Amino acid sequence: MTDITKEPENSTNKQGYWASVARDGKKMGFWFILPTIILLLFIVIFPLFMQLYLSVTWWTPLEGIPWYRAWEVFSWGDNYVYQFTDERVWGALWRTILIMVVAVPAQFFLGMSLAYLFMDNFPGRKIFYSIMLTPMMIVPAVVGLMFYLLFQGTGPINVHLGLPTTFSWLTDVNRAMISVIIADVWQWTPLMFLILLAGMLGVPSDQLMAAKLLGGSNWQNFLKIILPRMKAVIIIALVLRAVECFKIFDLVYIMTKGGPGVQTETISVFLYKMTFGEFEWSYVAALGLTILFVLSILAAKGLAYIAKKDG
Amino acid sequence: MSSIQINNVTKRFGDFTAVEDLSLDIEEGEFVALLGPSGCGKTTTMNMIAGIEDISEGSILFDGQDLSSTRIQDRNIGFVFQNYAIFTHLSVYRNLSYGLEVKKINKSEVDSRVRAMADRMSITHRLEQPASSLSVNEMQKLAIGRSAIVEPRIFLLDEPLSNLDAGFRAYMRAELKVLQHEFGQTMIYVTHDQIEAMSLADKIAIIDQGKLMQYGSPLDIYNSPDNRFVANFIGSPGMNLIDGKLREEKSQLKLMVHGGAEIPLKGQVKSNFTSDGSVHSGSFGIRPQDIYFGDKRSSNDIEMKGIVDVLERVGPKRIVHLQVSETNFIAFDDQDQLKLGEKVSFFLPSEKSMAFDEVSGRRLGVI
Amino acid sequence: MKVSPSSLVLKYFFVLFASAIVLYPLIWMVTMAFKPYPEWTTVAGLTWLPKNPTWQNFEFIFFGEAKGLVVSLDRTITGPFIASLVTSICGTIIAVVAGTLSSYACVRFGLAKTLPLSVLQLRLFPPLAVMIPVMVMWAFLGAVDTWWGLSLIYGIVTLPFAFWLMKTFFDEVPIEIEDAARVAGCSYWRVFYRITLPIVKPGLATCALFVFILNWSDYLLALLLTQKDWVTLPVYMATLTSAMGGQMYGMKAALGVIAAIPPVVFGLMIQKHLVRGLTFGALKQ
Amino acid sequence: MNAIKIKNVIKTYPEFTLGPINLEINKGEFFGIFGPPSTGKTSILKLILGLIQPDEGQVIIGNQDANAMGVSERGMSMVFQNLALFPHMTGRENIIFPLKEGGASDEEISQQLDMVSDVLHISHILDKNPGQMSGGERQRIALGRAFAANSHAMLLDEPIAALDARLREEMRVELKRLQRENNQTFVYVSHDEEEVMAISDRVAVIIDGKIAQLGTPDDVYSRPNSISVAEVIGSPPMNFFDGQFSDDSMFINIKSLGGRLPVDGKFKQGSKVTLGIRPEDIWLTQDGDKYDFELSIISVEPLGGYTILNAQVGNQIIKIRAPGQVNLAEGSNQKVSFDQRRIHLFSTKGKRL
Repeated sequence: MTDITKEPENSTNKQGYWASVARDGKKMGFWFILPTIILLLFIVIFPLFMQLYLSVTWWTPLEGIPWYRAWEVFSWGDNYVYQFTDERVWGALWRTILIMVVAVPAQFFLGMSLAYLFMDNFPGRKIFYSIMLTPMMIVPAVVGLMFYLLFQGTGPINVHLGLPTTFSWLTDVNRAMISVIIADVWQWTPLMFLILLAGMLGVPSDQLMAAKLLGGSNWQNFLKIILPRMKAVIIIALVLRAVECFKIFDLVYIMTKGGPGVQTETISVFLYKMTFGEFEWSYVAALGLTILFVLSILAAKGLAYIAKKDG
Repeated sequence: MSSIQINNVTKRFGDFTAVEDLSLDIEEGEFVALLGPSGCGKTTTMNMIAGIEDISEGSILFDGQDLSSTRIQDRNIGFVFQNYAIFTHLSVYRNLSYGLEVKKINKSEVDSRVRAMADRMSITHRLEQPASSLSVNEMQKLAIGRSAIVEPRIFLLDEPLSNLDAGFRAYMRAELKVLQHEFGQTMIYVTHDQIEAMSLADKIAIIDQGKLMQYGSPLDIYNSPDNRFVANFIGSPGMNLIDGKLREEKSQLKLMVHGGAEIPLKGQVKSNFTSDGSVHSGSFGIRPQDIYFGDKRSSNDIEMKGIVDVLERVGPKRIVHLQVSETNFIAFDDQDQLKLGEKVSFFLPSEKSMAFDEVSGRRLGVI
Repeated sequence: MKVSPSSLVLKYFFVLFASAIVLYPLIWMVTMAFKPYPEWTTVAGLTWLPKNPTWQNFEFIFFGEAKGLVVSLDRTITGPFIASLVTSICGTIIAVVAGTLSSYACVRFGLAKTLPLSVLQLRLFPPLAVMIPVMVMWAFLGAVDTWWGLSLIYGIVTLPFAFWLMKTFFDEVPIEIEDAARVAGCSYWRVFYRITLPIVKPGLATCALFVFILNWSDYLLALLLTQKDWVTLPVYMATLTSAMGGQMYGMKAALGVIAAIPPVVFGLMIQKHLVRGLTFGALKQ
Repeated sequence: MNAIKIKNVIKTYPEFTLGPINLEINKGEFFGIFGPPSTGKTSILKLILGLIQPDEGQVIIGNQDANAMGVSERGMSMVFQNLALFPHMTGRENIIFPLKEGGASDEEISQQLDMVSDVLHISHILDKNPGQMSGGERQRIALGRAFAANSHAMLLDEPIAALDARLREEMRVELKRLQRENNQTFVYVSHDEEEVMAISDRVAVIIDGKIAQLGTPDDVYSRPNSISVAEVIGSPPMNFFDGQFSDDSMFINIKSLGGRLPVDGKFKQGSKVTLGIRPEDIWLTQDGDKYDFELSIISVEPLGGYTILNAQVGNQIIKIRAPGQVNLAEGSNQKVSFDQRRIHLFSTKGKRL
């Protein structure tokens, strides 16, 4: 009969607390989960209250008042009221949404087409697949740099399009946004492609073959079999990308710094400028909370979908 | 409905030969089972017939017509997949109508044909429900109906019963047979289960390692297997196959088995072994059903003595494992009288014993 | 199944076209890194392959000066490179250790049922919207511009990925294997340590590489939480300008190449699991 | 102290309830647990092992209440359905793992290893990883790991389900020999009735989380105590007919067959009854037996050693298992009679009369 006393690892501190943890699943689970809980408390719960606190003051790090004494410059809900009338906020929001409605569908259609091309095997598929994935693995800041180089007046794009070197992209009121969107599409189409391809390959191959044997053309089968079955995957992909649009920063900031003027100033870039350009920290805190609130509601449905899929 | 001629078909995947020089003639309206252990090439063969895989060498003719350059969509082949490949995101109705819809047949005709087929498959009451809600047996009916509705030239079934539990399988077997009669279709049925193949098919093609081992009616294959592989594969419990060396001692030809057992050869089986003078080692085959106890029934029957080692109840009977030296004979305890550990005499009827060449596996003494 | 030659030609046409678009910016940057000053722009004509390939740009960023260049650099790549490496690795360790332990507890002991979703929510929000209190706290703790301050925030921010990725790997270990070990006399800890952990070792490696890529790719957090000593590669790259105000395209490209290499290499190594990582395990390939 | 005893054990799951289970497994017994898929068979093994705790009742191992014992203190070994081999260890490491964890000496370990690899013929695969082994080889390693542990009892959960038919027949006999030679207690779970019936000394038939019948295989086969047991034991399954006792209770009238069968009284007159007969107990007869029926044969399944005949009666299909090879045209009529010693009578509630 197996005897615990013989268990070599535990023989020295058999009576100790840790030995009892090792033999009790619940106790061990508690210790396993503790670091994560502490980190979460540290970064979520406590800061959330602090942000709430700061958002109802005029506090800024420039004036030398420690943050815990921010109540001295209590502002009630002025920050919250002001943000709704702030044209820069609405402008940034509008530009963020513009990127979302242009870039995300573009990524979706390009990604879907690419995924369809990669659905069956063909010689060289592995190599091309790796090439297709490369953009999303490149550091976003470096992608920003790459397109910064490409879109210079003296860069290759103008040469290829037969435009003069005076034709500017990044410093032009209209074209700056186009440049940013092109860069974003370039970097994140691969992610769409990757997710959609996984979803497409998840359609049982025998069902596709059955549809073919029943006489359905490739296009009919795509519309009636593949697409409906990919519903969940498509939602996941779109939600992921749409949420990421609110985070776009590196690319834009490196390519245009939000300029010219505020022409490419997205929500994130605006927040950054308010943080480090203007040091309006309490205002940023209020705005951040509002964004948090809105985004939570918007993404709740999509997330619930993902969670349901995950069990 | 059409006949199928498979002529010297070979299929290679890289260096691996999945099917080698396989030829089969399947007549119009026939029900043929492709039977073999997993990985033997039977599914590949069927996929080549359907056009899912292309053929490396040889040809497959449907009523004399080669379809290899026809698109898979236009081949008009009914295919029932192992897990039925039901479109689970569609309703039962839309599953049935899919093959008609894509051909742009007008709605009222689609509707009447779908309803007729649903009726025949007795799933009418399920028509509007999502296909994912069906039970396994309804799914199977739906899969068959979905293929049948486009009136394919042939029907291919890939292990359609393997997902069912044992009791239900027995019923589905009977039902499939009725359906086949009703459709009168040429059907090819892939299975690894010999009981399914025996009970359903008009003819069985036994395949092993990509090669055709035997092609014939179920009872032909059971009663006169061409080679050792078929003899071992068909029958439950399996045939006793005892390998040994042929020795003549005191003018008595014996099969000397490793471990000390000896089988004295007499009568028919003896002449089978000696029919090809070059054979020195062979396999002696006898089906468990043919071994008997009690009194010797014919002078040529071979008497053996063994110890009752294991008794197993299998269905209505008990299977007995008889130990002779290190050799094990399986027989049926038809009298229900044997006791564990007891030493008994048993008889191997010479007429029903078979002889195989141990090297090539070829059956000896039969032309 | 036979594919008709015409459709295959069409497929290759599209695939090659897409590859060309993907490679276009990359090639421009990579070749730029090896071009001397006169070839940086298209003023003297467009050059794809450098006419006079040179290591000048790399030399410059590593040593602060290079032959034939009048400008010099007061700060070379060495510091930022080490900063990136140290903080990415430490952040990865924090995320992977915490994520592995807690996801195991969730999967096996059914603890903290709401944890998976709350961890996921953490990833949802634009970091800039929630960074104010973090910056205040970091300043308060003296963590700004320290290796541990940046590592800590990296660890926390990538924890959700580590958690979900490891969760999917633990989900794949049949509970019977652990039961078998328990029947053999193992305590829970020994089951985890001797059986489960070795089994998910490939998953653990994947997870670590994945999290490392995310940390290495960060620009924003380093921008917010470092000033000088622990500035990371992307921040350094973005701020690199010459003393004379010229656009140092070649040097920036060289830096970009160096910053881009590790994630691309690691990313291709874990290709198979990228989908589950990026979709928090909702999808697998 | 070797017997396993399960007393009034109940375990409730969201979807179904297991129990109450009462079982006594004797020392050295080969005890089979049979039931259709997902009826709680595996849960019984897990209860014995202590991997799950009963909501009510007791598991007694030896003479001790096991509810207080840890998993490893129970001295059981188990072969899991999915084998649960440790994929990162070689065959050898897998087998000696329980011994090492139990703190056995090197000498003891190598002795056990030799014994096991000898019995199971696995010495050639000991250095392979499970990933490189065939299904049958993995099977043997899993058995070896359970054997080597030198436990009081072996619990086996569908241990050979994944193997192909021929190998399964062989492994079955081998298991039986192993058990007999070591005189160990085996608890064997399977959903394959042929397998359980062939191998076990006693069988518990589990249906819907309860023990429907407990007895020797012969007993369960020839005297099923309810319709539900009769339905799941035997392949092809038993045929059932609705009938009614005649007024003198000397006959059962079977409407669907249009005939009657004699019974030896003692039943309630005129009451309804379900008559069951196994396919092999229906005989084909040539000339008029006194109680024969004429059936129309709709299909013939020649299986070599025996033949299955499907006959249509009303909307019911009756299966007949005839010995040998029967030559009958499909669609022909055939006279049959029932083996009257082997008819099974069940009340309308499904209990054996």
